[in-house]
Amino acid sequence: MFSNILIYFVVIPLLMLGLLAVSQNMKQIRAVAVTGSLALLGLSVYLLTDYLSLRAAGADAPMLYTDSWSWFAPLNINMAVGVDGISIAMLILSSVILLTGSFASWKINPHPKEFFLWLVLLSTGVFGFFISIDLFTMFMFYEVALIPMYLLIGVWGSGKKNYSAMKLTLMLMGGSAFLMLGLIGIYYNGGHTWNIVEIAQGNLIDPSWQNFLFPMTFVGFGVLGAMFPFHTWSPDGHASAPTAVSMLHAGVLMKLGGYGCFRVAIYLMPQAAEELAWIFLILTGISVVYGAFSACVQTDLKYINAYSSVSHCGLVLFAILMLNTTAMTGAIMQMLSHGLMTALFFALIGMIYGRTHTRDIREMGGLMKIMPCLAVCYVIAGMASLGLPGLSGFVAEMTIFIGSFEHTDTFHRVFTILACCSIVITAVYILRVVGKLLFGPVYDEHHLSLTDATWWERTSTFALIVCVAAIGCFPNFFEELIKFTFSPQIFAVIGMN
Amino acid sequence: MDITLIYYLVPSLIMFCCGIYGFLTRKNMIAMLISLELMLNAIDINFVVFNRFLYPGSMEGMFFTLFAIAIAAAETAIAIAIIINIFRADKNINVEDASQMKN
Amino acid sequence: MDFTIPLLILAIPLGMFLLLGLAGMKMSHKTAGVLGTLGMGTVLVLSYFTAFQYYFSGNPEFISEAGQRLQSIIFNVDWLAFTPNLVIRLGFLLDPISAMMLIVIPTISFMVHLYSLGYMKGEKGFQRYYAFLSLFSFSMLGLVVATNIFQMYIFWELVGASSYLLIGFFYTLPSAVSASKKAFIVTRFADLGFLVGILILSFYTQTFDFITLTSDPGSVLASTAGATFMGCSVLTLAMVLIFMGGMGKSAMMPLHIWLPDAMEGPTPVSALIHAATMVVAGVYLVARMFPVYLQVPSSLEFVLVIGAITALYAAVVACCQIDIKRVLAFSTISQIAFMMVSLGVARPEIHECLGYMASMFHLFTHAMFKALLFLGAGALIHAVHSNNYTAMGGLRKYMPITHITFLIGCLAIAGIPPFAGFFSKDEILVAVYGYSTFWGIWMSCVAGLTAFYMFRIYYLIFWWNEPDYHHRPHDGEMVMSLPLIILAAVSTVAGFIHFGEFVTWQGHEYQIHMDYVVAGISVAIALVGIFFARFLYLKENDRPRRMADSCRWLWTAANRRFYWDEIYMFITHKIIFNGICRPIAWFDRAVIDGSMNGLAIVTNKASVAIKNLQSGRVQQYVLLYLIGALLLAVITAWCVL
Amino acid sequence: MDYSQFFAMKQEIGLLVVFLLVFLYDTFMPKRALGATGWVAVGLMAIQTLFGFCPSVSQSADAFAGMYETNAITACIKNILNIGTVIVMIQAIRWSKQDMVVIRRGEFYELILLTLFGMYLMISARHFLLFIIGLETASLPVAAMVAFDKHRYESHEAAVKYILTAVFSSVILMMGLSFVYGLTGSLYFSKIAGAIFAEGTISLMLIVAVAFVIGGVGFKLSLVPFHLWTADVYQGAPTPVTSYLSVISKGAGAFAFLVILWQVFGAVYSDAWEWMLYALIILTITIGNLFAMRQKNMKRFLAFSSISQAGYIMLGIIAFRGMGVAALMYYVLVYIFSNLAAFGVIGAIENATGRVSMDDYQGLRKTNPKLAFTMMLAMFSLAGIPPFAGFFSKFFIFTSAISQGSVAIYVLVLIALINTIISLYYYLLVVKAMFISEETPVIPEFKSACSERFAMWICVAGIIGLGIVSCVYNGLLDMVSTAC
Repeated sequence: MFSNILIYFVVIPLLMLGLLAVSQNMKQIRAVAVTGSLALLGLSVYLLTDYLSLRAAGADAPMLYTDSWSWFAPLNINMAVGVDGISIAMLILSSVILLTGSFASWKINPHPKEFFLWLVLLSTGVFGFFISIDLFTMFMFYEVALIPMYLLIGVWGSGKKNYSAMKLTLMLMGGSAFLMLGLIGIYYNGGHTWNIVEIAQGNLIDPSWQNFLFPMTFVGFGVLGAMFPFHTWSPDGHASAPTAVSMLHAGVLMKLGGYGCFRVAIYLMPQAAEELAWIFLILTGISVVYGAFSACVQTDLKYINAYSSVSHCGLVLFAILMLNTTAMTGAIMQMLSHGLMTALFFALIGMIYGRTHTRDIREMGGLMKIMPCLAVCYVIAGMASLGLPGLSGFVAEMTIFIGSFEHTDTFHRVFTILACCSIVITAVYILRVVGKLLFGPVYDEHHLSLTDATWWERTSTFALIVCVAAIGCFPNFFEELIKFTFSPQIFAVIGMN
Repeated sequence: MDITLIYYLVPSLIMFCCGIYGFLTRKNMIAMLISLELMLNAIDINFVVFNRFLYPGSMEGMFFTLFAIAIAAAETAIAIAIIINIFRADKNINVEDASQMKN
Repeated sequence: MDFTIPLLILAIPLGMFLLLGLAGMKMSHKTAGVLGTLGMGTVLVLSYFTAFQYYFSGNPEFISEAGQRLQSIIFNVDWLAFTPNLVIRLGFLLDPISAMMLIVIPTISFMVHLYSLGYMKGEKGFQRYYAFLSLFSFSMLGLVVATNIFQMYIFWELVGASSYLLIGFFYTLPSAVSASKKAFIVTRFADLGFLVGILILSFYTQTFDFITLTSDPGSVLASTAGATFMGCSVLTLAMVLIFMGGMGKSAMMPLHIWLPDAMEGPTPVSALIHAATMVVAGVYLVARMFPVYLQVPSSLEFVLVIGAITALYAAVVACCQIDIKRVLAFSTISQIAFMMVSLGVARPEIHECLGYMASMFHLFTHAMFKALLFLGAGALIHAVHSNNYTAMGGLRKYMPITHITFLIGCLAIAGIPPFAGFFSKDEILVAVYGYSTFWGIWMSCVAGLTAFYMFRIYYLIFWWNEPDYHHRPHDGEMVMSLPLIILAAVSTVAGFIHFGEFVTWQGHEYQIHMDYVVAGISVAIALVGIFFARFLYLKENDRPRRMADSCRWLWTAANRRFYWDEIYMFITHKIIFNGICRPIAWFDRAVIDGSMNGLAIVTNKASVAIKNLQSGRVQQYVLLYLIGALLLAVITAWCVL
Repeated sequence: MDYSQFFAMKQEIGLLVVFLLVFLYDTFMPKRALGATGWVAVGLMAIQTLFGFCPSVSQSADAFAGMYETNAITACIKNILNIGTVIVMIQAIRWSKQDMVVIRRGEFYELILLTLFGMYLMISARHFLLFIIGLETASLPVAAMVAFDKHRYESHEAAVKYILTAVFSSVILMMGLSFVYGLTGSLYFSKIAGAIFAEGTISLMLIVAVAFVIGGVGFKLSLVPFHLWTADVYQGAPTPVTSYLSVISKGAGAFAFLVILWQVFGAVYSDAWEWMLYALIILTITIGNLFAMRQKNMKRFLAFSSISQAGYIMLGIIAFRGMGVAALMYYVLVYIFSNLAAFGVIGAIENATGRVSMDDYQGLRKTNPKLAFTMMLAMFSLAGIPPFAGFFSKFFIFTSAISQGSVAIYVLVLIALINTIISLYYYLLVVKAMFISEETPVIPEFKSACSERFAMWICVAGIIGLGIVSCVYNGLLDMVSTAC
């Protein structure tokens, strides 16, 4: 079992859990958290290079490193693992954000040990989700990732944290209720197997059932992907969550939604996707514009970012529903890009909040003068968010737009143009924040005594910025990575063009 | 005039309904117990009559009745004991008063 | 041609940006400034070399045996492949116009770098300033050498961002912050059009490449024939939308509102970005896509009309501004509109697309003399610490160099021979008259107005009445004066370049013929404008006031820029912000979130409502039990039997 | 009569031996040795549990002309109940040492063993006479157990409510049986089923009989609307009794219910009771949840939670066939561990401080982190959060239910799933009180008794291990499918 590299993505977090449980002081806790997440990052980078070399050597299975260990044999449930380029991208994203999140919670207070325990449990779920190709284990890890959220927000959060934590948990669980029904339905109508690859390759699900199961799974994952109108957990949840949790949640957890929508809803049920996409296109199209418009009038930094996440994640789902290679590639890029930059945003907001003790942009101003490093990072994050070339947002959005416009249907195109409008609205709210928060005269005299970023904060933000810029500058690398998932053979098998 | 099944079943049903009525309306717990006995007896009659008239070949109904009578006795014994208990504690066996735990 | 030098042209500014941006804080002001300037100087040399190679080497890569100048791709690397056909490549395209821009941009940029050493001395964030200048130079160079429309779009966005950063350089000033925001958002809105245009065009042509698009537009665009999107011909739609991007960058009506505000940035920045280089990107875009535009004459008509209206509008407004930088800004708008008009009237049948050549010629000369004027204005502002001409007057005595060079600039823009502006403007007017007399007369009037408003501020600054100066104004230091002198020299002689030899549509040499009638008319009109200005503003008098009073409404309207800002304010704040964003935010909280909370509340209410089922009375329990059992039986019986 | 057929009832005999030994120990041992009564009972019961796993026990056999039947499945469910009973008995040790209880300590264990015996009979009965005897043996001693805390008025009130409704429900059940007897002329499950099948058509009397039988057995399972006694009794009874009632008698009831519905009335499944069960499941889950939301008393809270859990158990009954039975048994097993963990914590706190209100649990994490952690695990498991066993049991019970494949079952499962959100809400309320609330803790730091900790460790091990260690469920499913 341990000869498979993928299993270590679960083993390392579990080890971390164990070590955290016995660690005595802050130093040890930090050491465990940083070492563990570095190990995960190293592992995922190694996996990436190895994967690329395998592909270059001609490996052409849809998933590599596949392995399957029987678990609940009578129900055909296996602990089946396997990755393709998308999963690897997500794994890298997760480990980067876990690492930077650990740095961002360098001084977490109170109960640092428990905080990291829950955080690592959450990431266990995340990593497990991305390496699974068995619907059951996937769902299990999915739920493992959801629940620590409640305590992380409830205990370490701020504001009306009780309400937010409860709302977030219940809404996400509501989504997973639909999801569970959908998955069980897939099992029974998809040849009594939970294995994604088998179902997809055989296209085993009866089309009439697809029409029922597709909405179930799509909505189920869509709730986590902040699809309109199931997005309202996002603003409150993010606003109340502590920094690292916002980072992980917006950066990684929301990606579980998009990834799941692709991997389960569309990958397994292409016919229904083709038939029903329009419903969800309307919803996600609304998400994109609606989130952006809502963000324009918010005054709480986290709310702005949460609504911006609604808009950006809406774009992910939107692109996935276009059902063509380019748009889906864009969706994956957008997932990565949004994950990184929103984590960057939340890290910065957390750092600013830690200093000024307010997140209301009306009560701050001129921070560029006081904390130039943080402010510059914030501007960079903003630029990434509004799609400046050279940063990740641009390549992702452009790929999505070009891909979506490939769809010849007027309806799809009109919605594509509508989605394009979001780039203007995004610019509006990003510049509004940047202008109010960072530029202009210093609003509060007390802020003048605040300090700039500390070394761990710099580590956290710079690492993210480097990633954002790397994706933005060398996007072609993705093509290599994602190529095989969307290769014509696979699309032919699952019935897409 | 033949005494048929129905001549037994109707009184049994009346007994049963009386029992239910009594059980639902009497405030005294002992009276409620008596109502329960009425119902149990109605069931016993049912069994015996069904056995006697419909399935005279075997004795299942009769046996069941015997056991039911025994069970009824046990039930009554325990119920009385508990009622005595509550009387000791509260000096009152009005069923309406035993309603402190609710909602 | 070897790709090293072209690559260096792009790499040096980028490297300088990264160097100054990351390590700038550790450097002294002087080091940073000198480094930046040296970097730009190197780029200047390299790009002159490249342009020289292109125009004069006779290399078959660049010029065919028939003497046609060719489009030549020096390098082109895949950057992002959307589909096998649609690939963003980053490359270096040399052709007549990009080679010309390779002269213009580094020249102006270098002048500005040099000038800023003096102008920005001692400003906080000096290193940052040079970093941004380098970023801008990189982006602008990348834009002009783009080999495909998407590369252009990428650098298009980058110049927008660097413009944003530079306008907002004095970030503690709220006006600068809001101006930078406005500039970015307005151009972003225009870019939306550009992007959608690209989407449409690329979908039908399946290419981004300029060469593919322009070398044989007829066949590439064949697939668009008859295709409609939402009722419009796709090609017209695409070209108009792409032009919309140009309208935003080049500040054409109605997307011009950001440019006057952009004057909040440091003056050298205005000279570089908002006068000479970035704002002409729109013109450059249309020129780049010109063969495609030619396929859709209606879109060229659109360019013409927008340009003509903008030209007149900006000229009128420029007559009534107090802030000298605003006057220059509106003058820029008006001059760019000239270029647009010129492109709009360019047709192969009219003097072999004279308009195209004229437009590029004007772009070239305008860059020189407008940069000169802005830098001159910078020197003035530096000297009197105010942007308003009311704080100036009689400065010719104190600032002789500035005075002379500014005068040369004014003469150039007014179109007085032998200064550069005369030649280029004359070509434009010839082209316009060739297309339609109506627009010819229209543009001639605008030319007259140009002369008038330029000399209006000239007289108001250097003559008029002398206010009380706290400090005696004086010319700037050498690094500031040197660029003025160089640019003045260029503005004086640039007109004599045989531009038709170098830049024409399709690269064929074109011999410029002076049309003396048109030239005579335009010079006459310009002289009228100048003398009218002299009449009004030479000495302090109340004629200007009386004139303004005589048609007060017009003067106020022009002074307030015909209320465009108010209209935009109304649309953005009242309609979009209060009418869309707020309701949506409210809807989200109240309705969407409310319904989610509502579910919770309903559940709670239901929980409370049924609590009496559990009354605590055992007889009720039993009753419910019985009812339950009977109901089960009855309902089932009713259904089954 | 062939007395050797008693040897078919190996587990029953074993249990009787345990009962007698405990009884003899309690009666004849010197007073100073009586302190160990609890542990003796636990030890003996543990041996009985182990005995249940002997291969010979799970052999199929029947006795008394088919009135009694044992096979691998019944042996297994009895083993599950044994495990639960052992844990309950361990948890009761501390409680039984209280002054007011200590003199009757032996009785408590004896009564528990007796009721367990009754449940054995319920499970193995294939004739209604034996079933009724088992049912009454299982429920009458419980009344005495509920009344065990003589010093608490609630205990008396709970006992009265329990005995009155219990007797009433058995009256209803027997009335239904008399109808069945009248219709079919037999009380053997198989003969009744045969007669109903032979009849072909369905009569009003049969429907009434089915409804009454469902009511009578549903009472044990506390299905809505036959559940109303549950909360009051759970609240009033001593905590070990409550935990016993909530898991053991519910588990036994569920299995007996399954046997009766399918073996007796299987022929009229879709005609008569499919929709009844649908309605009952929806009602049970929903009403249980709605009531649980508001509860402040932890025992009462868990009472309503157990009502809604019963609804989920019923899904396994609908599924029936191999998977359903296995899922039901697995669910009961997991439920035993989860619920007993919760009751273990409640009992420990009640014994130490006498507090049972959720408000008193505020800030428990600060004073008693381990108890709080155990409670949280229990809540997560009950709510069905992975990787705890509750997740797996819920998943499997839904999976088995859906195996039926009709649209109605999808809707039913969806309703059940949506209800899990409400249940998650109130389970999280407990977690919130313990972990998130920033009020000053009410409950001081204390050390729980060794027995309590032991029981909790077992439960925590079960909660964590039962799901991830797949052999439990796999074994159950294998066993069921070979037995069927």
